[in-house]
Amino acid sequence: MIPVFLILLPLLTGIVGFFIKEDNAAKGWALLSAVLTLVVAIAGIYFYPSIQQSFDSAWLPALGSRFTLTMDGMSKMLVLLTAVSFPLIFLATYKNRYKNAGSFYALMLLTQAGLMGVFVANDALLFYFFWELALIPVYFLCSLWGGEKRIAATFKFFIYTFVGSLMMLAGILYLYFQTADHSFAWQSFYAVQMEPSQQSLIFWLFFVAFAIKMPIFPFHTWQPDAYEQSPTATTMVLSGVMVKMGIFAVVKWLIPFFPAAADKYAQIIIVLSVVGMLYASLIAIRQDDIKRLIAYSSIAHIGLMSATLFTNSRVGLEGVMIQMFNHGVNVIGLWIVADAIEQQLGTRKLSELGGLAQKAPVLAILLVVMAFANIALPLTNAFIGEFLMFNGLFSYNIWIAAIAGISIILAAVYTLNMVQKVFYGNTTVVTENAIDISGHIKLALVVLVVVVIALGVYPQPMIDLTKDTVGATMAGK
Amino acid sequence: MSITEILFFFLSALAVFSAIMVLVSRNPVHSVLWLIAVFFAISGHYILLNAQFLAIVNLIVYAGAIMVLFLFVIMLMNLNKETERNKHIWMKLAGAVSGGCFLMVLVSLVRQASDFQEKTALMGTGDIGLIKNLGKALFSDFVVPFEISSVLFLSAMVGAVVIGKKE
Amino acid sequence: MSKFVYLVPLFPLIGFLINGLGRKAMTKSMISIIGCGVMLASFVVSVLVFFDVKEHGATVVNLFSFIKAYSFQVPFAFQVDQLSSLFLLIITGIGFLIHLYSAAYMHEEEEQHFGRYFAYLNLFVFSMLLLVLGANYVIMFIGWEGVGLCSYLLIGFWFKNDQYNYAAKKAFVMNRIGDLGFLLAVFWLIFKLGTVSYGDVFANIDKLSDLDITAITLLLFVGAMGKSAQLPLYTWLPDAMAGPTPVSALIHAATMVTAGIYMIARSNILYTLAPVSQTVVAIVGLATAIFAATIALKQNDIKKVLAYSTVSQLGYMFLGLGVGAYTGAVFHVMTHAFFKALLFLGAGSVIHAMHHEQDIRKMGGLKKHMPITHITFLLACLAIAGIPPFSGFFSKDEILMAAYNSNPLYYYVGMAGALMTAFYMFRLYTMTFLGSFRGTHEQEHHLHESPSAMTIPLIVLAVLSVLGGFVGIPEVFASDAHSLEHFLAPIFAESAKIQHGHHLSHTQEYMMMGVSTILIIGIILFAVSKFKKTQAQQTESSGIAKLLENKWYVDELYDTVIVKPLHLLSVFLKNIVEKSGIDGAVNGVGKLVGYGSRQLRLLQSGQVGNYLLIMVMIMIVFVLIWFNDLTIMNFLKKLF
Amino acid sequence: MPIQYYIYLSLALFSIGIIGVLTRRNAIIVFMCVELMLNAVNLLLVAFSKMHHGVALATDPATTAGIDGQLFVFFIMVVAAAEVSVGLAIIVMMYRNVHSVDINFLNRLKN
Amino acid sequence: MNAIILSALLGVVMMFSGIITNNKSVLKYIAAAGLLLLIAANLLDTYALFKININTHGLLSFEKFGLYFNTLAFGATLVYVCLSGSDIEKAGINVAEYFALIFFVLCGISILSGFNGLLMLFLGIEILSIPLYILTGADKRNLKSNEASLKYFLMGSFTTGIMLMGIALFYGATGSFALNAPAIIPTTGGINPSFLQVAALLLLFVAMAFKVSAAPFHFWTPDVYDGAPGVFTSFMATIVKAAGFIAFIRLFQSQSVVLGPTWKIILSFVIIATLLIGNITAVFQQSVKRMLAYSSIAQAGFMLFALFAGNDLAREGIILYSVAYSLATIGIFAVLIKMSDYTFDGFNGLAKKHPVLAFTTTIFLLSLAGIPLTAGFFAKYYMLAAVVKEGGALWLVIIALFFAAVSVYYYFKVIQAMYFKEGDAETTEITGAFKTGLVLLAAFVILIGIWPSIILNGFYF
Repeated sequence: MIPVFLILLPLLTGIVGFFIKEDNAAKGWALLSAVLTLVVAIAGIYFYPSIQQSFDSAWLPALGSRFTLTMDGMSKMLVLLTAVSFPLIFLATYKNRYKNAGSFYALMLLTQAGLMGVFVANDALLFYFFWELALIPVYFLCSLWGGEKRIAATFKFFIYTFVGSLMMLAGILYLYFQTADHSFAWQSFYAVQMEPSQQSLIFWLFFVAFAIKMPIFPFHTWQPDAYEQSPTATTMVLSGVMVKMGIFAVVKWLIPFFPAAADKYAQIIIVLSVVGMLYASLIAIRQDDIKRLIAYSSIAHIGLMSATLFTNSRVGLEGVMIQMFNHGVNVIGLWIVADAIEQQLGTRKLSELGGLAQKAPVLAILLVVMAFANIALPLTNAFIGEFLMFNGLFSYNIWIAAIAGISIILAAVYTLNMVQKVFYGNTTVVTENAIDISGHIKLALVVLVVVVIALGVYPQPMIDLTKDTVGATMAGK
Repeated sequence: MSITEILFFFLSALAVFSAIMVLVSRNPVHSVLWLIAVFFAISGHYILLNAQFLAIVNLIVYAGAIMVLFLFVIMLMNLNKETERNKHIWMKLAGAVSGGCFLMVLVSLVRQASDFQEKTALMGTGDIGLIKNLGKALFSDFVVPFEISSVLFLSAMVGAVVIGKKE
Repeated sequence: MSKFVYLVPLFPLIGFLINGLGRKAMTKSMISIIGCGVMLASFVVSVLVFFDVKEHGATVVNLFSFIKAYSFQVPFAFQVDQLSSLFLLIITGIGFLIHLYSAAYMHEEEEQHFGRYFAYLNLFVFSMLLLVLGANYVIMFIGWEGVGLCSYLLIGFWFKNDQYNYAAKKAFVMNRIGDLGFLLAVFWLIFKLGTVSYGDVFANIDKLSDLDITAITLLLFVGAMGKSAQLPLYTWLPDAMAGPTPVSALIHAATMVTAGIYMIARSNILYTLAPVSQTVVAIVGLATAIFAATIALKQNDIKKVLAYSTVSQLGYMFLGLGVGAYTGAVFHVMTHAFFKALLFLGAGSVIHAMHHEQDIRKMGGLKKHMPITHITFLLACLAIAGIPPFSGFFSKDEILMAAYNSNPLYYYVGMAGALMTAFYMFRLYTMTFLGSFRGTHEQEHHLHESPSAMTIPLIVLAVLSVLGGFVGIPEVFASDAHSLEHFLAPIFAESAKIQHGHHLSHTQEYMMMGVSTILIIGIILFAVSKFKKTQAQQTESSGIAKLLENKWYVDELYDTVIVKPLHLLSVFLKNIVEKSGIDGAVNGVGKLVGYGSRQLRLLQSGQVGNYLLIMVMIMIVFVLIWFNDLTIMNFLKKLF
Repeated sequence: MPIQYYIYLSLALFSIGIIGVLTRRNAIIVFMCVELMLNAVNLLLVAFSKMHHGVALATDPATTAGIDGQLFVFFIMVVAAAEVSVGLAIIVMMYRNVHSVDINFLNRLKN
Repeated sequence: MNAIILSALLGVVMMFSGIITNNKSVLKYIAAAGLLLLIAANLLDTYALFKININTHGLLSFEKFGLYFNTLAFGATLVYVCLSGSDIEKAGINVAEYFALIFFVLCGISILSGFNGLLMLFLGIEILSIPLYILTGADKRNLKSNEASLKYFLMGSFTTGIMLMGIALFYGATGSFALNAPAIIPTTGGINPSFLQVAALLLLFVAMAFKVSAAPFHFWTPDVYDGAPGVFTSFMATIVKAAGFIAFIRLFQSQSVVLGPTWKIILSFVIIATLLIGNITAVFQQSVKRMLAYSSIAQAGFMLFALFAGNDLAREGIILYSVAYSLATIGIFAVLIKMSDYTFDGFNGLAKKHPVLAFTTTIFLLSLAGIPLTAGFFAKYYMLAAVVKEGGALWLVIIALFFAAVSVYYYFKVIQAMYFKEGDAETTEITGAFKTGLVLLAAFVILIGIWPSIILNGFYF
């Protein structure tokens, strides 16, 4: 029952949210809903594992599709990430003003419902449904509350990802007719035995969909624009949680179904991902806009994950698992900082900022922690993930690992560049009258920092959580 | 060559010639008259095929009613002068070539189809074309479409009224 | 006692947390008491641990399981043995002294920055202790990166100055290049052995092929090059002098930069089994030693001279490691920590007195104003120059002798470097303390000896610099007097088994010592006399001197060869490839659709005739397609 | 008479109708050409009807096979009549508004 | 049979009610009541409760599929009448006659869903078409309406000619107008069907493709839909078109033996052309109405998949598609008719002024674009699934999906205009009932999007 609650709670509260006219009430309502979801998630996963973790009910009997929700380790972790992110996002952006706040928060909650659904769906059609459900509200969120060029950027994002999901739909359809019992159930898909030659096309259909979502080079160009133009709260969802959909899908829906094709094309994908890592890192070095910088940095990090996914390495896959969570936490932290700066100073241009460390020491310290988590400094959470992933990559090919490793250096370059330009040096015209962050942002960031450090020092709970998924995935190989 | 064949070829030649004249005539009134000639020729064919009822109906309905209606409209609009401007020559050529190709392609198809080798249309004999037989069939086997065609007329009538009524 | 070893890093961590979080609430004296207190506590525990180890030998203390993913696991464990306990002593001991010194030196800072400073410093010590204590390469790497972080934070401590920030960033990035090598080596180990714990790795070393060992050692050495500022990754260290002087003393002279030596000493067995790597280490070390020494000859910034000197001395240590004199290298780490820390602190004292003037051309004659600083500085100079019986003499001698054993050429080049060291150190000493004052009157008016919180560490370190060498008296003077060697013997036992030492005869050794000492004394006298009469006016140097003054233009070279092309590439990717290439392709599809739309619209001409014409044509085409096997074309040909 | 002759004739008339539709601009003439096409079809249907009747007659003298073809012609005429009434009404309506029956003139709606 | 007779009678009733009253709302209620009656009669027929039994001599056959389609078509018409009925007077004053014509069209639809021979097909199509020519030209003083009407008429009658030639050739080859008649003349090659029969089917195909506006026989569609009064475009583009598809499928499913493999090549050519022209050309339209015309071509491309696949899934799918597409389009047109400006700019800022209208329109547009949770998704899904099930044509599915993505572009332009652009979207008066109707319709669209079985189960129960 837990997964049903996790979907229904944000869905219903979201629908109610549309009718809340008063801005503060809407905010409170959304925060309440998000916190409740978090409580349900934590309680369901950690404290009452005896409550049913799956749900199954008839839906479309004629089609062989059932409303089946299950939670394996990876699902639990991502559910947890989703549940953790939303309260923090709402908290961090609590003071932001939105016209029609009710609709804004309602759409955010709908997005959450979609994300939850994606992570727990165990039926391909249902999965596709939630996949889209998560996308549509984001489209409206970005287009209605975004930056200047929001309409074009969001539209590009939407069409791009929509093309991807349609590809996936074609793949799902094809697989569906290959199943013995004409069913969309994960198990039925899994049982399909396909010729390697058959696998190839379908593999790519799926992969392109997921690659666009992640996004990996060269399918990434929607991403910086979308991140830049979206309202930051949405950007946090997009980069913190939504990109995980792609990785999640590769682990759950791609590799188990097409083991042969995954092996066959591993090299291409890994090379693409690694090229993407370096490419994005290099571009990030010259970005002047904080949001774009974080966007490219995110591409680089995702590149490492997607490369590792195909290395066929147990340790590497484990790294990907925990990195999914960690990247979410870290990138949300960075966005919160970016938003705090933008909200207060009205600019995101590095060239206009400087000297904030004098004016906002707390923000500076928290950002520095986040920045170092971003470059995977040991004892921050990202280190564990990247360390394990590089291990996987290394066992695949030494040279690829070495080349990918260059991104570690580049990450330091662009991240420190950002820290320096924003916080160090002398104040500028813009930052002269800056003040330190207020309580709610501080609270959100402190929570994140605690998570960052805690998981960096003691990552074992996360590793244990996702062990079963990794085992199952690798067992199929 | 039997008389039937002679008549056939004569009527065919007349029909084709008249049909061509319909579309080369500059004056719409002439076109109408040439079209009536075509109908007469076709009615001749019907008679040759021993379909007297259709031959008569053809003359009455087409030549007698429809074409008169056309003439009437043309007169009403005062179009009997050669007011029609020419289409662009290329369009004309393209139209003619397309039509020609259509003919040639279908003719070649018929030529190659072995289905109709040795098949003939019964001339002169066979009494299905007689009004008695047709009437019997029309009011027994074909009574449903017959009744339904009344709906067609009804709608055409309503339509004509709607269109023609002054507002 | 060893099981309480976790207290050693714990104290500084607590200090870091208290100072870091409560820095606004506390007064400066509270901050300094906490900062120094935790160090003292840590030092006391270290001493206890040291004696425990001395008595009971090495142990591994397991704290908790850090990463456990299937068969691969990394325990959070501490290696308590001779090597680490020695380093503990150096780190906590010198660390404590420098904390003490800092309390006075940084007193001008505001409370919160003062607290920040001590927090960073404590965090640094914590990281350094992790590095040293870690029982596997991953924990070492944690400390390894941690010290890099603190170095970054401390170099950029005065963050208002962009110059300093660049220096901090440069230090971090260059360290990262090395770290990548380190990481790859660790991955290699995991890939081959599935473990990173020292014990397991060294026990299973026979499972590694020669190629593996060579590659791993070389990669590890890349890490060491970054951290210990070896060619070609040394340029960050002189720039790191942007940080407060006590920081330079602690991090960029005494402790952090010796991490590379610690790491190689820790992995000595691997290196011993990889002669190629050893040669590389030796040559890089030697080259660095001599290269940095040449640069130091013409530097005018008091801290820069010391920085290059540090680079050079680190080079010696690597030379020692390269030729298999692991004990010698560690010995030199220790003595170097004493006298280099002393030199930096002395320089700090001078800078403090000179109101942050660092140009030695504007100093001179400080002898009479700052007697304690002067004396201790002189002692340190003598130690670094290698005058017997000061500590530097013993350690450097041990390395050079081993180098001679390995390859006499190493010795000669190393000796040349030593002579240069003596020259530039005494150039520095003379220009600072002797002669007449060349600064402004105002500066002269304010010259004063530093407060006791600063001089006491100087004195302590001076004593250590003078006497520290006696823990490693070479065999030539007294057999079995090298107590350090005995102490460290278990660490290097495996290597020692493999190494076949052929020793020089005693006479030869005496002769070499004598010659070198005489040469060094000669150089010192020459330097003192040459620079004693230095005048304030500056002359434009030329030729090789200019080259040296500009540090061989290495920074400029890097800038042209690496930094600028990288930025150009970045701009190229951002503006050309991303915008016009990939995004262009994506937008191109959209544009194509738009173009198609505008063209296809024209098909809808509004003319019924055209519509019907197209319909008829398509109809004909359909017939032709459908009956293409009926050879309509053939028929048509016949028709005409 | 061989059935092909009828087919050729009918197709010829039909194609002439098509050509007329494609080449003339006067809406009324175009419409007349459509009528010509319909008549060509009628002729063909009658011919086929007699052909099928002939085939069936060989075995069954009382057969009415082929009668449906002729009845179809009848219905085509019915429809044609209805179409003409509506079509001419539309043409007249058009003429009232623009004083022309030139179909090339109909190009307000395009693209 | 019930439906055919009753719809014709209702046409007459509407005609005469025009004499009694000229009050449009009364007429609207009469029409709605008539439609309810019609639905009831048809349902009685479906469940064999009450049947007018007339011996059609095999010319018509009423099986579940056709009758069920009738119900849906009448239901959609009811929705249409409820939403847009009061706007019919915008087209012209002869409201009663327009309703009468609509009922005649429904009569034609009932014939098309049950024809069993080419004669009834022909008659059905004519009964369907002739009222439409009139309705298109209903706005007599509007030159666009005139032009559309004449164009439609000329092209329609030309196509009738083509179709009749096809029927004649078919008759020649088979000796019958019945669909299931085998070629009586034995073929030379043994298995090869008669050439003339194939040629006949080709001509019939062209004619039917014209009726459902499949490219490249679609040219009338944009002009006619654009020129016709909005209310009638709505009717034509939805219910009538769906009926065309039903007839199309009825006609060609029975001929699958005759049609060789080349058939699929030609059909896929038509499908791709339809998708291409419909979608691509819609991109740059300025008028929403014209965009919807092109979009209806694009949707026809998807519906043609049913013909391509020709299996059970396709039969279910075409029903679902018809419903999903019709409801969404009727909804959009109902809103569009209320707008005073049919261009995209006319929709600017609608969300502020009439949030309900904007929201429901968004749902309809999402449905047309085939986004999950709306009816349109399952409609497209069934079409594609039917093709995939047949196997071997995955490439066609991928092409179709590409165009589905293109379609998002122009559908979302409307959403962008409504929500993201500033403007003063002027509308005529919006009543509460109208809003309620729209909301109910939108809810139904979403309901189908979640449980398509509520439509599909009609087949089985």
